Amino acid sequence: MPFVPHTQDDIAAMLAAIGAPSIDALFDEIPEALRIGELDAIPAGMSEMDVTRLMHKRANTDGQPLCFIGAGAYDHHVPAAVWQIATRGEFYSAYTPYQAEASQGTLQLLYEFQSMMTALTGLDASNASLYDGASALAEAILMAVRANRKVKSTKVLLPRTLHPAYRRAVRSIVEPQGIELIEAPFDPETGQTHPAQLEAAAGNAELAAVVINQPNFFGVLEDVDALTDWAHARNALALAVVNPVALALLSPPGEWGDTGADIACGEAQPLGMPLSSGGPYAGFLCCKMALVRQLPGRIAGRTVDLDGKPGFTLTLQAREQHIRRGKATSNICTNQGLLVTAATIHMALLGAAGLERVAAACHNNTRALSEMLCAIPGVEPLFSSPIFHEQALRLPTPAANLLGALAAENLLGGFDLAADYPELGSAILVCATEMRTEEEMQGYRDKLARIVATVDRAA
Amino acid sequence: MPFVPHTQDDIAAMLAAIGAPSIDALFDEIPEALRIGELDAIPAGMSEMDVTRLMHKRANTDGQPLCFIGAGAYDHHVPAAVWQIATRGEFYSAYTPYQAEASQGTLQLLYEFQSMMTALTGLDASNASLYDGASALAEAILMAVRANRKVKSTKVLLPRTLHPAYRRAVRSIVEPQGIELIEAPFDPETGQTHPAQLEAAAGNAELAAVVINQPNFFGVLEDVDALTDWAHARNALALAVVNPVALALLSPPGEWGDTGADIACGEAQPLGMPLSSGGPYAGFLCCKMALVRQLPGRIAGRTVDLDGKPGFTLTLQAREQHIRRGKATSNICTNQGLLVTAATIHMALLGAAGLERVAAACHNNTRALSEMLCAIPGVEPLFSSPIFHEQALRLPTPAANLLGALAAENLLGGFDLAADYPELGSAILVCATEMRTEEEMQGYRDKLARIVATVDRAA
Amino acid sequence: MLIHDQSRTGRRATAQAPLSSPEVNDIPEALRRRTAPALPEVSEMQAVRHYTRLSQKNFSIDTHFYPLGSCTMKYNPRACNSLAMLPGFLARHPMAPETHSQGLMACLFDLQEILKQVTGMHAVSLAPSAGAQGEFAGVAMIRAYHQARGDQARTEILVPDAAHGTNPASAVMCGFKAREIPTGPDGDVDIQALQAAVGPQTAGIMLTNPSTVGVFDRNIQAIARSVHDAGGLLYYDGANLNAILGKVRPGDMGFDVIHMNLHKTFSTPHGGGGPGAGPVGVSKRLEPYLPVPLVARDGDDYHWLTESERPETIGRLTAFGGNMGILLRAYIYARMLGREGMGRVSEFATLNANYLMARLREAGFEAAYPERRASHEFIITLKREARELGVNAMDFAKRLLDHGYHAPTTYFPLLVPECLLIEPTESETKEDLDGFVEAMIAIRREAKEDPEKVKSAPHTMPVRRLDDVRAARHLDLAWRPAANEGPHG
Amino acid sequence: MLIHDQSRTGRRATAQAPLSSPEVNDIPEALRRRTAPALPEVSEMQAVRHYTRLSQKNFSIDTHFYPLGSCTMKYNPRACNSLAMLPGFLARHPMAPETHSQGLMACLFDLQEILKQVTGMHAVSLAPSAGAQGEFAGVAMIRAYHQARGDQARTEILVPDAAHGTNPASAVMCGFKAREIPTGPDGDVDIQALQAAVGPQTAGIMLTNPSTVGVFDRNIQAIARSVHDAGGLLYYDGANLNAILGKVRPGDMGFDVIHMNLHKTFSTPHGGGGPGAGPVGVSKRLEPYLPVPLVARDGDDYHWLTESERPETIGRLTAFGGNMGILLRAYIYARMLGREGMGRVSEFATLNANYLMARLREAGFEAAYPERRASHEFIITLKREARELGVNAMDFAKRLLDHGYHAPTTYFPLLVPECLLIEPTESETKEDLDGFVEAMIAIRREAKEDPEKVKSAPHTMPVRRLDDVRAARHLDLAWRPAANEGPHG
Repeated sequence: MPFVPHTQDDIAAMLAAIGAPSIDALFDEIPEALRIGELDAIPAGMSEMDVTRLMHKRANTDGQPLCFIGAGAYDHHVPAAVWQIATRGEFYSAYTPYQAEASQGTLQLLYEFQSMMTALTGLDASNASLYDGASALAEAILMAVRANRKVKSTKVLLPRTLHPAYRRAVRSIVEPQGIELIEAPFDPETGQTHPAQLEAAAGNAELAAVVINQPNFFGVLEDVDALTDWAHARNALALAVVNPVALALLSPPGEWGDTGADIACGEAQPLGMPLSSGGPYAGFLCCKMALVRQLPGRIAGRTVDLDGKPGFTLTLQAREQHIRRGKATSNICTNQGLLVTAATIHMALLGAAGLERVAAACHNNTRALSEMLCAIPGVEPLFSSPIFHEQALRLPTPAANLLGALAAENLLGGFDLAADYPELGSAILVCATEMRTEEEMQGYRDKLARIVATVDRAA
Repeated sequence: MPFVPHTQDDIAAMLAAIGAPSIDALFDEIPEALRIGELDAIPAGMSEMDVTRLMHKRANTDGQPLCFIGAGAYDHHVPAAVWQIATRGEFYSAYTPYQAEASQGTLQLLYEFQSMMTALTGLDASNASLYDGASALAEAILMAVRANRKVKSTKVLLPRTLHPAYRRAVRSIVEPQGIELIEAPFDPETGQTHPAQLEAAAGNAELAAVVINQPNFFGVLEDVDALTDWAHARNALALAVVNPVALALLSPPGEWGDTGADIACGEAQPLGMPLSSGGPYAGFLCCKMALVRQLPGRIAGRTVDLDGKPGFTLTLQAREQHIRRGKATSNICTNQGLLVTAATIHMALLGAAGLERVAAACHNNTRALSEMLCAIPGVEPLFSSPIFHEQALRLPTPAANLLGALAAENLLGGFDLAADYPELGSAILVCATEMRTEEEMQGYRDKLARIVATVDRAA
Repeated sequence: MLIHDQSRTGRRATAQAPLSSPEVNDIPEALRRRTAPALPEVSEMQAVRHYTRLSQKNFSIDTHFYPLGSCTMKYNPRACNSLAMLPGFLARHPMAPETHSQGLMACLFDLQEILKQVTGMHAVSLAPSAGAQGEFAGVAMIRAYHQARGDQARTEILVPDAAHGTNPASAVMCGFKAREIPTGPDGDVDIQALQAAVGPQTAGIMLTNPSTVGVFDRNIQAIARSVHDAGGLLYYDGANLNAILGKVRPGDMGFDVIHMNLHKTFSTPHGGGGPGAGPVGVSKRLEPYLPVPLVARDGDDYHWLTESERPETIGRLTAFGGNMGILLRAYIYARMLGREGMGRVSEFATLNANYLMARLREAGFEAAYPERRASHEFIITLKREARELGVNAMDFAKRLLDHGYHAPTTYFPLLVPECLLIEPTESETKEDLDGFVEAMIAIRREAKEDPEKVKSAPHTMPVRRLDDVRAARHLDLAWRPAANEGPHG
Repeated sequence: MLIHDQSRTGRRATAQAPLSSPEVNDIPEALRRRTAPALPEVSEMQAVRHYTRLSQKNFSIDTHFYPLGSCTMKYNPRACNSLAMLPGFLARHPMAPETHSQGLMACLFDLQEILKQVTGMHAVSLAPSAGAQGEFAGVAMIRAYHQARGDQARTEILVPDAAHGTNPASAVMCGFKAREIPTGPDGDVDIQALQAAVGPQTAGIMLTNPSTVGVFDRNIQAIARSVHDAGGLLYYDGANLNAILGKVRPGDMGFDVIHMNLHKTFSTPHGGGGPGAGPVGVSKRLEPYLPVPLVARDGDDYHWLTESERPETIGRLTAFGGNMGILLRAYIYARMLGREGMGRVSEFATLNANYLMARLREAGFEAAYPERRASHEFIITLKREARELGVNAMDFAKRLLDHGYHAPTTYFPLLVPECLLIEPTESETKEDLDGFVEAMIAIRREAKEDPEKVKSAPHTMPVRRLDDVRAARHLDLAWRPAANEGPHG
C-alpha cells in the first residue's frame, strides 16, 4: 500500500475504536447504487523504480532541441541553489500560511518577494503572485475596472502588440464580467503603438484602463512615457505589462510618464523558473498604494507579535474569497508559492547588477544573432525600432517550412508570427538569451543559410 | 569575486582594524623568495552557467551504457527521497559532530546506522563507516591482528576468491605494518574455498585472522559455517566480508558456525549509493562487543544530558588519532558521513522486507540472464555451486573481444576475469540487478549471440 | 532579519551572472532605467543560509502532522518531484512544436484518461492552474452552455452555505448571482430549501460532496434530479475528491462538470500556497466548451487541440496552457497508486478521519455531526470549551503548534461555531493521530489549569501571536531602502 | 525518537521495493537467514519526516557561522553538488571501460593538472579518499623511496607537537616511529630541537605550514635544508592549504610530498564527517610510487595508469580508485575560481582571520601568538578567563551555540591551554565576524554576572550538555529490538 502506513493491527484497532465492522462500512451512507467497482481502465500500480524508468523514457523522447524561441518564456540560467532550496520539504510541502506563527518562513519570503517586485516595478505594493503573466493581466484589468473612480467604464484598451496568448487568456477571463476589450493597432513600420493609434482605436469611448507593454510582443520598445500620459489624460489607469529581467535595464512602470503607471504586471518566469513546458510559472501584480485594496491575491504584511517583535502575516484578507465570498476582489485562492520561493532566491542571488548583466547579455546575444541571420539573403528585420532581447525577422520563404526544417535538425528557430499576425507575411520572432553561445548562434545561421539556399535552388 | 562577500568598504575597514596597509601585507611573514605570481597554467574563472555547460558536456560524453557489471558495485534503485534529504544543507554542509549538542541530527543518524548495520550483520557493534569496502577490510585485518589475544601472529589468511581490487588495496594498506597475507586457493570446480584449502595454504602457521567472503567474488556461496569453525579451531578470528543487500537473504556473520564471525565488514554502496564511477562509497565494519575497543573509526553512542534526556555523542574517542595520536587504532579521521546519511535513509525506506525483495529480484534476474546467455553455444556457467546475484560464465572466444564488441553497442556485458584469474580462461562475471528488465536481458542475449556467431563465422 | 538587511553595496554572488558586463548602446536613454532597483546585494552563501534558515521556520508535511481540513495535506512523494524535473521536461519551451513534445504530451494524455476514469466524466481538460481557476472554467462552461441554447434567463448559481468561498466568488466572476442554500441540521443540504430555490433562473448548483462539514450528502441523487429538472447544471467542487477516490464518481452522481485539486487528491506539493492544478471534467454536453489546450491521440501521435479545433471553447486560461510540472507530478503519483491504490486513498483517509473523530469524542470533544460518518474530514466544535473555559478554537489552534501539530482549519465552514475542521489524510499513522488526541486533551487540561497559557499561545514558535489588526491598518507590504521605518528597522 | 521507535510490524514504504515478492529457491537453506534483520518498518512519509526533522537539529555551514579551526568550513557551492550528480557521472560503473569514461577522466586529468599548479608539485594522484589516507599514502611513498635505495636505517618520522593527530598515527601505520619536535614560543618549529633530532634515522618530517597554531613557519627553508641534508624527505600536511592558495607553493618550499584536503581548500562538502578526498602531490623522485589509479592523456584520449604501468606504486587504497564524486565537486569549484580566484581564497581567508583576531584582542581576549600575523586561523587562549572566572574554553564553546555560532575548535593544538582555534574562512562577511565578537564579549560578561549560565550551557539546543563519561562507560552503540533498555527505552 504505497503511501498508506497502516498495519493490519492498526486497522483492526481503529475499526474497533470507531465501532465499525470494516472499512467498507465507513462508506455506508453513500447510496449503494453509486458505488463503483474496479477502475479497470486505469493501469496497475507501479513501483518508484518502474515509474522512474517510464518517466526517463518519456523525458528523453524528444531530445533537447537548441532553443531560439522567446515569445514570453525565456531560457535563462537558474542558479543551482534556487531549486535545491525551493524544494526543501519545509517550503515544498507547506501550505498557505494560515497559521502565521508556524509559517514565518513562507511569510517572510513572500514579503521579500513583494519588496523585490516593487523595487523592480517602481510601484508601492505587490501581491504574492498569481497563476501566470496572462492571468495576472486579466486580474489587473478587472482590478483597474473596479478601481477607476474617475471613469465608470468597462472598456479597456489593449494593444495588438500584446502577446497573442495573453490577449486570448485575458478575453476568456474578463469577458464573462462584461469587460469590453478594444484592440489598438500598431505602426507597421516601427512595430510600435503610438498615442495616435490608441486614439483611433478608442474613439470617444471612456476607458477604464489602457494596457501598455514594454517591450511589446515583437521585442520592440514602446514610448511608454507618451502612452502613460495619454492614458492618464483620458482618465484611464495605465496598466503596464513588463518583463522583470528587462526592468533591470528599462525604466520602471512607476516612473513612466508624468506620474507613473498605476498597475504593473507580468510573467515572473524569467526569475528562476525553468521553461518547464509552459508552467508552473508565476504572475506578478504591483500597484500604487491607493489601489491596494483592489489588489487581488494573497498579500503578506509585516507587523509585530505580542512582544513587539517583528513578524509577518497575511493581510488585507477582507479582500479575499474565503472572507468576502461572492464580493471578493477575485476568486483566487492559491498563489504560485513555490515559484515565488524560487524567484525570491533567484533575485537575491542575482541582485540588481546580476539581473542587469543577464538582461544586457540576452539583448546583445539577440542583436548578434539577428545580425548573423540578416546576412542571409532575404532575411531582414521586420521593424525599424529599438528592441529588447527579442527580434522580429522577415524570412524569404514561408516561416513554417523553414522552422520545420530547422526542427528536423533539432533546433527551434523562433516563433512563427503567421497565425497571429498574417498581415506581416513570413515572419518570426527570435531570441538568444545569455545561455546561447556564439557557436550555437553561428550554427543556427549556418543551418538557416543552408536551408534557405536549398529552398531557393528548389524554387 | 565568487564566494567572497567583501565590499571595498569592508576591506578598508578591516585593514584599518588590523592596522595593515594592504591585504598583501598580511602575508609579510612569508619569505619573499617563496611568493608566486600568476598561476598562468590554470584556466580563468568561469561563471556557474559556463561551468554548467562544460559539465553537462562532459557528463554526456560517454552515453549511458546498459550495465551488466556487478563485481563489487551494484546498480540498485535508489529512492528519490534518499538524496533529496541527504543533500539538505544541514547534513551536507555540517562537519564531524564535535559539538554534540549542535549535531544531534548527524549523531542520531549515525547511531541509527550502527543499529541497522548490527541488525544486518548480527553483530554487537558497528562504527560510523570507513572509506569503502576494501579499506574497511584492511582496517578489519589490522584490528584483528591487534585484537587476537590467543595468537600472537601477524599472518592473515585470505581467499583468492576475494575481490581482486580488495586484495590489492588491503595489501597496500596493511603490509607497511608487517602484516603477512596468505592467499588460499579455490576449488576450480565449485569456485568455493573449502577448509581443506585453507589448511593447505596456511600449513602450520599461526593465524591472527581468516577472511571469509559471502558471496565470494564469483558470486559463489561459501560454506561459511565450516570456514568460521575452522578459523576458530585455529584460534584465528573469523572476519566476514559481506554484501549488505545479500544479508537480507543470507545468514548473518554473527550466526556463522558455532559462535559466529568476530568481525564483519563490506561495502555499503548497495544501500542507496549510485554507482558514481566508483565513489564516494562507504565501508562498514561491525564486531562483537568484546572487540569494540579495537574498532577503528568514529562511533556514536547514546547517553543522557544534564536533565537525563537521551542524546547522542561520539564515544570511545580514546581510540582515535586526535586523542591517542601515534597510539591510535587507526589514522582515520573522517568517515563517509554523507553516504551513511544516504544509507540510513535508504535502509529506513526499504526495511528488511524491501531489501529482501531487492535481493531476490537481483538474484533471480541474474539467474534468468545466465540461463539466457547459456543458451548461446559455447557459453556456460564456470562453477557448479549455488550463487547469489553474480554469475561467472565461460565464453567461447576471448572475453575482451566480446566485451569490446558489446561496449561498441553501448552495453557493458560484464567483468573480464582474465587479468585476475588467467587460469580460468575466457570468463566473465555478469550481474543483472533488479533494475534490469526482461527486455534488456533479452537484448543482451541477442547481441551476444550475434557477436559470437559472427566470430564463429570469421574463425 | 530580512535579506535586505544583509545587503551591502557592491556585494555580489559573482558566479551567478555573466562574468563580463556587456555594454548596451542601442536602447534610447529615455527608456532606460536611471537608478538600479533596490534588490539585495548579498553573497551566494548569505542567500543560501538565509533561505535555508527561513525554511526552518515553517511547519510542513515533511516535518509535521498538518491536519488542515479541506486541504488534504498528505505526503508528497519525493519521486514526483525529481521525475517531473527531468531536463527533458524542464528544458522544453512551451512553444516547442508537437514533433518535439511527444513525451510530455503522452503523460498529459494519459493523465486526462486517468482523471476521466476516476471521476466518471466524459472529457477532461488539464488547463486550469488551480482549483479556483477550475471553478471559473466550470461555471464559464455552464454559462456557455446556456448561452449556446439561447437560455439567457439563467442568472443564478446556487451555493450551499457550507461551500468554499471560491464557489460564490467564481460564480460572480462569471457574471452570475450566487444564491445561498442552507445546510440542514444533519449536515446534508436542506433539500426543501433547495427545491424552493431552483427555477428557470437557475443556471446551476455548485456542490462539494462530501461537503465541507465532512459528510457525504445522502440526497445527492435527489438534488441532481431537482436541479436537472429545473434545467440547471450541477457543478462538483472536487476539493474533497480524496474522500471518495475509487469509491464513487461525480459523473455517476449526476454532475455535469467537476474540477479536481491535484494538489490535494493527487498529492502535488502545496508549495507554501501553490502552484496547484485544477483540471476540469465534463459530461458530454459540455465537452465543446472545455478550456484549451487539450491533448488528443491519433495512433501513436499526440497533438494539441486549441481554439481552431475547438471553436466553442471558453478559451485559454493562461498563456501557455497550464501548470505542466504539477500535472506531471500528479501523473507520476497516479501511476504509482494505480487502479488499486486509488480506492485505498479514500479508504484510509476515511478510516483515519473516523478513528480520530471517535477518539476525540471519546475524550469528550463534541463532533458537529455526531450521528454521521465522517468522510475524510470532520468537524469538532469547541463552543462548550469557549463558553466554560473562555478558550476558543483559535486558542486551541495556536496551542497545538506548541505541541508540535499544525492546527486544523479554524472557523470554517462558517456555520459551525468554534469549529475545527480536521483532515488527517491517509498517510498519517495511528500513532500520530493518537498523539494529536493526547495534545487536544492536554490543551483542554491546560485551559482549565492555566488558561492564560493557552490564550497567549503559541510560546515556542519563532514569533508569538501576531497583530493582524495592525498589519491591516498600518500597511507594511514591502521593504523600502530609505524609509525602512517598520517595526523591523 | 529513533526511527526504530516508529517501526510497526508489517508497515512498508511500498513503492520503494519491487512490487512482487519473488521466490528464491536455489539457495541452500543452511545459508539462508532465519530471522529478518531488525530494520525499522516505516512508511515513506515517516522516513522523510524523521530525517528531515533530524537534519534540522544540526548546525551547518548552510545555517550557521561555523569557525571550526583547521576544518575550513567555507561555503560549499550548490552547483558543485548538482553538477557532480549528473546522471552521466552517477550512473557510470567503476569498471566501465575507458572508451566509456572519457568525460569523467577529462575532469580528473584537468584536476590533477590544477592541483599540480597550485601546489608546485611534479605529479598528483587523486586516489586517497581523505586527508588521513593521503597522509598514509605520502608516508608510504617516503618509505618506498628509502627502501628502493636500500636505506633501511630510516625508521623515524619527525612530527611537531602542534601537528594533527593523524600525522603520528599515519607514520605509525607505515611502520615508522613518530618523534615529536617542540614548537617554539613564537609559534615556529623549534629549529634547534629539530636540528638536534635529524640524523641518519630520519625518514622524513611531517609539517603543516601554516601550522595548526595559525602562523606561517618563517624558517621553512632552513627546516627543509636541514631535513634534506640529513637524507630525509619533507611531507606537507595540506590541511591548511587554504591559507596560502595561490600565494606560496609547498613544492617551492621544498616539500617532497603533500596531501590536500579537498573538503577544506576545495570546498567539497563535509557531509557530517565525510566523505573527503586527499589527493597527494609529489616531487619528481617520488613519482614512481604514487598510488594508483592515475589519469594520463594521450592526444585527446585519456587512459588509466594502474599497477601494470606503475610497477613501483605503493598500490591501490580503495577498491575503485577514489571518491570520484568529491573530486568532481572540487574540479567544478576550481573551475569557477579560476586562476584569479585561487589567490583570493587565501587573501580573504587571511583578512578575515586577522580582522577577527584584531577585534577579539581589542575586546580584551588573549591571542596565543599576538606578535604574529594570523594565517587563515588563529588561537585565542582563555586561560585568564578560566583562572579568574572559572569558565573554561569548553564553556565558551557551548555557550556560543546558544548565541547562534558553532564553536571554534577547542583544546587543539594541545600545547596552548584553554585554547580556541578559530578559522572564519573567506566566505563569511564582516558583519558575521562582528557578531561573533559581540557574542564572545557577551559570554564573558555572562561569565562574570552569571557564571552558572555559561558553565551549564548550552540551553537552547535540542539537548543540554551530554554525559560523555557515561557514553564511554555504559556503551549503548546500537538499538536492540528486545533489550532496548537504554535511557531512551
